[in-house]
Amino acid sequence: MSRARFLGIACAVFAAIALAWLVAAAAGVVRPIFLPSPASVVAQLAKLAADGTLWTDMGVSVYRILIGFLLASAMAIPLGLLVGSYLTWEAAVEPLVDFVRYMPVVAFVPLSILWVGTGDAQKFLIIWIGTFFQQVLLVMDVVKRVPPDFIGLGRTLGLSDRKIITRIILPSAMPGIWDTLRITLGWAWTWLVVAELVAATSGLGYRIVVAQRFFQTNTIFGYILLLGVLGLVTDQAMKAAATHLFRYTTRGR
Amino acid sequence: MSRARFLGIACAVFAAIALAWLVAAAAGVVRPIFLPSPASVVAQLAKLAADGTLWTDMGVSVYRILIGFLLASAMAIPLGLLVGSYLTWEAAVEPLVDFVRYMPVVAFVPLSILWVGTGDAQKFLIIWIGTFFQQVLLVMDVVKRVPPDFIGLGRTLGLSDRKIITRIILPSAMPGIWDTLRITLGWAWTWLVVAELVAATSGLGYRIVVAQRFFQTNTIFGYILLLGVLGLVTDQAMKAAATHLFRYTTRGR
Amino acid sequence: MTAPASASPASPPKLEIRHLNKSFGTGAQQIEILRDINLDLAANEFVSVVGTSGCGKSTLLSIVAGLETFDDPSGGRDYSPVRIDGAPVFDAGLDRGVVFQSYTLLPWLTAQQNVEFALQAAGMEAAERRRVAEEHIALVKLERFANAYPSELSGGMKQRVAIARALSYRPKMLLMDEPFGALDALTRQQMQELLMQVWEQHRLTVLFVTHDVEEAVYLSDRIVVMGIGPGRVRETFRVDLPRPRTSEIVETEEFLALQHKVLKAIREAAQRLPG
Amino acid sequence: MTAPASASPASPPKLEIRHLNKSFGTGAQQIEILRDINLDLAANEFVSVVGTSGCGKSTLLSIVAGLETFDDPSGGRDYSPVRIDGAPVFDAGLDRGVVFQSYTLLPWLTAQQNVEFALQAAGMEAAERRRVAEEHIALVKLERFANAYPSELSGGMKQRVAIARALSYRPKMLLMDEPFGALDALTRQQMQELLMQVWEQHRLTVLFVTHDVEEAVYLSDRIVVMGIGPGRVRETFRVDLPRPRTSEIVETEEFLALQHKVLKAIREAAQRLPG
Amino acid sequence: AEIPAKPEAGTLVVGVQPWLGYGPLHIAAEKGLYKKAGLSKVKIENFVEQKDINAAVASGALDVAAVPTNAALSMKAAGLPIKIVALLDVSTTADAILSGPDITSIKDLKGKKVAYEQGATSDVLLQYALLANGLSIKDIEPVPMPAANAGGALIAGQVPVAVTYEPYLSTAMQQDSKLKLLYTAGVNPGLISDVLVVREDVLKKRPGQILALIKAWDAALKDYNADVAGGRAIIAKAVGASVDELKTAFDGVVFYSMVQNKDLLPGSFSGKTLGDVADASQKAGLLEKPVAAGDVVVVDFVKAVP
Ligand SMILES: Nc1ncnc2c1ncn2[C@@H]1O[C@H](COP(=O)(O)OP(=O)(O)OP(=O)(O)O)[C@@H](O)[C@H]1O
Ligand SMILES: Nc1ncnc2c1ncn2[C@@H]1O[C@H](COP(=O)(O)OP(=O)(O)OP(=O)(O)O)[C@@H](O)[C@H]1O
Ligand SMILES: [Mg+2]
Ligand SMILES: [Mg+2]
Repeated sequence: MSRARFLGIACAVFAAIALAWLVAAAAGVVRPIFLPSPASVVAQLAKLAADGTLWTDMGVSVYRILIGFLLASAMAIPLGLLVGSYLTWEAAVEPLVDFVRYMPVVAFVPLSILWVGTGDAQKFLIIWIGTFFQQVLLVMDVVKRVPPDFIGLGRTLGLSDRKIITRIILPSAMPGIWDTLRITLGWAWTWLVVAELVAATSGLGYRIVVAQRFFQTNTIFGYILLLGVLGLVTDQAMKAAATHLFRYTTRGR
Repeated sequence: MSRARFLGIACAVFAAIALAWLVAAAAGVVRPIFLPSPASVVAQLAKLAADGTLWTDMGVSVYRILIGFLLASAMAIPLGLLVGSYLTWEAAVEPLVDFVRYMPVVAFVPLSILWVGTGDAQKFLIIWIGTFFQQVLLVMDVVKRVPPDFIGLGRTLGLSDRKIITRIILPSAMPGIWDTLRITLGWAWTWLVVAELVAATSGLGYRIVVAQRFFQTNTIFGYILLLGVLGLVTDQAMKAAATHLFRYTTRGR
Repeated sequence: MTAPASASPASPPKLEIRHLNKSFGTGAQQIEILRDINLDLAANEFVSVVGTSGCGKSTLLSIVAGLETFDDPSGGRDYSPVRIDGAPVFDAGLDRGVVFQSYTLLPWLTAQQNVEFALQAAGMEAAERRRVAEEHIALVKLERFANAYPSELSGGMKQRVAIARALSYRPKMLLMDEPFGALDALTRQQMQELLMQVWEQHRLTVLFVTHDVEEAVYLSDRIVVMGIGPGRVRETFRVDLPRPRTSEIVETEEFLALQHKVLKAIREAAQRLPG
Repeated sequence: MTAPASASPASPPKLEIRHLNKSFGTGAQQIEILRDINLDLAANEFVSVVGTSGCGKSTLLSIVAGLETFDDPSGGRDYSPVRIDGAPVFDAGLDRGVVFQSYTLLPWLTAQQNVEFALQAAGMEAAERRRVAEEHIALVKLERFANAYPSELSGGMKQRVAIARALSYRPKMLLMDEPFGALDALTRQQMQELLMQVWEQHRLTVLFVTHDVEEAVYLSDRIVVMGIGPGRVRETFRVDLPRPRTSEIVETEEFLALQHKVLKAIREAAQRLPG
Repeated sequence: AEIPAKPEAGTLVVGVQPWLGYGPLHIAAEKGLYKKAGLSKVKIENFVEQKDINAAVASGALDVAAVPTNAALSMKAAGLPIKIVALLDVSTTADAILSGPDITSIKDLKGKKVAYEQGATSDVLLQYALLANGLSIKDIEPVPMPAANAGGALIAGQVPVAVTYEPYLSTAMQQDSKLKLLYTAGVNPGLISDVLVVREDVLKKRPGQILALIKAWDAALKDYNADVAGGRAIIAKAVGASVDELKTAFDGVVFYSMVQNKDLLPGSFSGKTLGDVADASQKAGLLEKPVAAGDVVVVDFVKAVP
């Protein structure tokens, strides 16, 4: 299928949904407080964009996500590599990670305030808690799928364990790790909203929560859609990067 | 590494953490309201178990998770198979799923009430929203990793597209799908807590939220640990099931 | 010095390949792999393709199998350079059994189940399936490993399971890509005999890729020598040795002469300048 | 009728295998694969292992390579049935170059980079690495494909890259599992010559698994025939043909006689009852 | 219209948050007072967040909800079809600004971090207190967070001031004896109060049920006054705490009987309190336009209680 056809289908689906929304709102089947009209949502977004709120919110949230997510990834990838490569590490870390990752992130909110206060560090922490443990497991699973033959090759070349990890396991697992990052980045956005429930005065999540309190349904919808679009863009960008970075996999028969 | 050694290391790690907790609590470095002593947590759990609260909460929560998660999985696996197998399906579904999965689950809570009321259905829905979209993507990624040679084999045997999906792609992707289920089950528990914020009168998440309100830190800790243990047990059970179900993969060299 | 590639046999061809071209990649990165391949196989003919490594034998076989696309300069929707019984080929199908160079066994099925899988696809009933699968597993001498998973088999054993599978459902046409590559001399000879036997009994048409010229001469009615840069049919040899052939034939004057001729042709085809 | 498997050569053995046993699985599912293998290789000796498919050749090679475990009834921690230069072997290492039956190329590196990868592991400098890699890529006739990824290479080409890699860093010992299995006759002959040349120049010790008896006779100082059920050394043949050997030798009386003897031994070893 | 004395058949669904002031609703359930009032089935649904109650009322999942007065006004302003039918309770010291020893007056808040829940009663109280002292929200550094977390942030020393309500006030003060109430809702009784809101269509179709509900409230209040200890135990259990934890909290809340309602609801509540709340809410940005008392208060029901 050509790139154009793919895009065409995707756009058609989005257009159909937008149309359904337009019709539903116009027909008044749902109260505007729950389903505002597209026009009012767009108007509200335009207003927030004009007075700068939108950009501040977006800037702040992107910053928080970025730091929290990068911290989590920077720790999860090496740990996942170790846990996936050595049984000793797996025994020490994997059950613990399993144990922690089932604990509800929401329950950590009060604790996070206690540990790191109410500043941005607390937001990083919540995003970190929400993604790090899942990432470790996902990276571990990817690493375990590295063909044993590749590792055998490294061993016959007398590579040290460290080199086997950095020069064979890591590159071999890289496409899978990239997928993991792409997928967990999506959740980071959800945790952002949880994090911004506390002690935030700006940010996309904060604005949504406040708008919910104040019945500003058009703001809620506008921001939720904005999040969707941001996500879609990052996702497609990461996918495009993957086909570029991991060219060698796609050329295969 | 032997099974016994693995277990030994894992247990040692848990024991070390428990010990650190014991010492920290005894030394009084942290206020008990933020870090209750192990004894008080155990006592509180015992109390809640004795008066039946614990069992009701657990029963209710497990029921909600089970239904919500099974619904999500039952829908995500077939859809993920289609999306991973056909480019047309991918074009129609994948960008939409990407779009939706970035939307914060927390923001859907009021909408979920509007759509399905305040009963258990609403809890199922929140859990569903939190897991379904992620599952579709994960299953899709797994399906795309099915070796093209296997599909080629199916084609040379003149299998219909449907049969190729059910008889070749599905079994080949099954170990990966099983991993996906195991990993997403972990998140379902987090969404449970979010879901039980609304109109619940029992459930582990509900109890944690109520306990937070009254700084009953020992209940919070007890329940969080309980969630961790429940998660650990399901995880290890699913792993054991996998080594049994997918024997053929482990026998390889 | 070259016999026409599409030496038309008496009966109408089972397989026709006409002006087949194939390249990989696009734009500046495009590499031409096959150029203007023309080849006919009569029904029940056994044709081997030989040629230096990388000349496009596997690619050719994949295209005939319907697993790989071909270049389509005409752009017509129902044009295919490959025809079977006169009908253009666009996709793979049960009419052509395939043994790949890299033996593709489904790892979640045992050896026996891998064969049964194909039989089921061919619409055979459960009891019958079992019987036929057992029979073919026995033909490739793997009775003791019927219930082993592919990961528990050696390279040669996997290849034999793939052979058993391809033979079991009796496709009218067999496409084999170095099927005996991983077999020791003894097993290879047994498998060759098995193939001959099935081929004669069931009047199969076989397109056979091999790098073993002795094997090619021993088995074939015709041998196609491919050259490189891009892959082209360079020469075709008719093998007029009497059938049934026994292992003694290998040492006859005639056999050795032909073998040398083919070898020489391969060498020459490989040494031509690309382009 | 059997020459002692561990015919002790004059010089102290480079490789010693003593009472090697190997089984897969545990408990009731346990299958014995290798039983009491004893084998010595002198320095610069070229020994081929032949035997019917599934007799345990690849397993034996993997154990010598240090990639597969062995059964250890003594339970001693520093006991190993395999010794190199007198030192027990527990793990793989740069001293043994390996070419696997299934050519293991790293898919994210080009052909050239795959060779350079090994050279880097051997501690060679960047510029030198590049030169040596290019040289070896040329030796296996893949100059034009130096920058192609494995997924863009044919089966035989991948195998040649693996050969180039194993030769490039001059391990003292080469372990090769059907390295020429996917090559056409011409390329195979070129590769054999290349191997001979490197072997003679660098005084390598080679343990070579093949299913081609002609190849075994042509290349080896000694041929070990393995039998099945479980895998055992059944017979050993010393190849006393003069060196350097040229392709004409293949047709000499002596050569053919030995080839027949080995083939017969394989056949007999394969037909013995299991156990 | 005539309000039937006998309630209509069917379940009445009441939404509440875990607030002490709604205690009598729980007592009525525990003691079977709804049955006595003729209501065959009353279902009390617990919510944690006001926004979820809004959604539930709008979607019809709730018939009735007990909510803070400011929330009732916001609901109305947002277009939810609801009416206030009774005044349930007033918070005196149960909503307060809590601080450490170094802050002695509201004026000291200037430039300080203040933790409070935006859009909730705490917001109203804070705005009111700041305005009354010549300050505005711009003079402080807001640290918005759910009321449940605000006390914790204060104890942990992350903020010097927190605005919150019971039971968080009591729990926080139990944990840290240096904390004190800087400013309480008692300065303007009614500012922080709770009302019973009913969906308009329920008012039309099932007025009898609403009447019975407030009768049951009255009966529960009598029961509470007769046995305060027993009543508090029921309430404590309903909000998920122990009586000990709530001891001081109960002292900060005043429950209103229907007799008091007959006087207050048409009188000072409609006349003054509602206006004050609307004012403070509007200043806090919780309310975009004022709501006229006549539009939202319905006094017929409290009047119909014998
Ligand atoms: N992981 C495993 N589990 C169980 N059995 C195994 C496993 N790996 C190999 N085997 C068995 O070990 C035996 C020897 O295998 P091996 O690959 O060494 O044979 P081989 O001599 O190299 O055969 P070939 O010439 O076909 O490559 C076979 O019978 C095979 O079934
Ligand atoms: N996906 C691909 N992208 C680019 N080039 C490819 C790709 N697949 C194959 N080629 C090239 O096509 C040519 C023919 O490959 P093919 O596998 O058909 O050769 P072959 O004749 O089967 O060789 P062998 O005997 O070694 O198996 C090779 O030069 C190879 O490099
Ligand atoms: Mg090929
Ligand atoms: Mg082998």
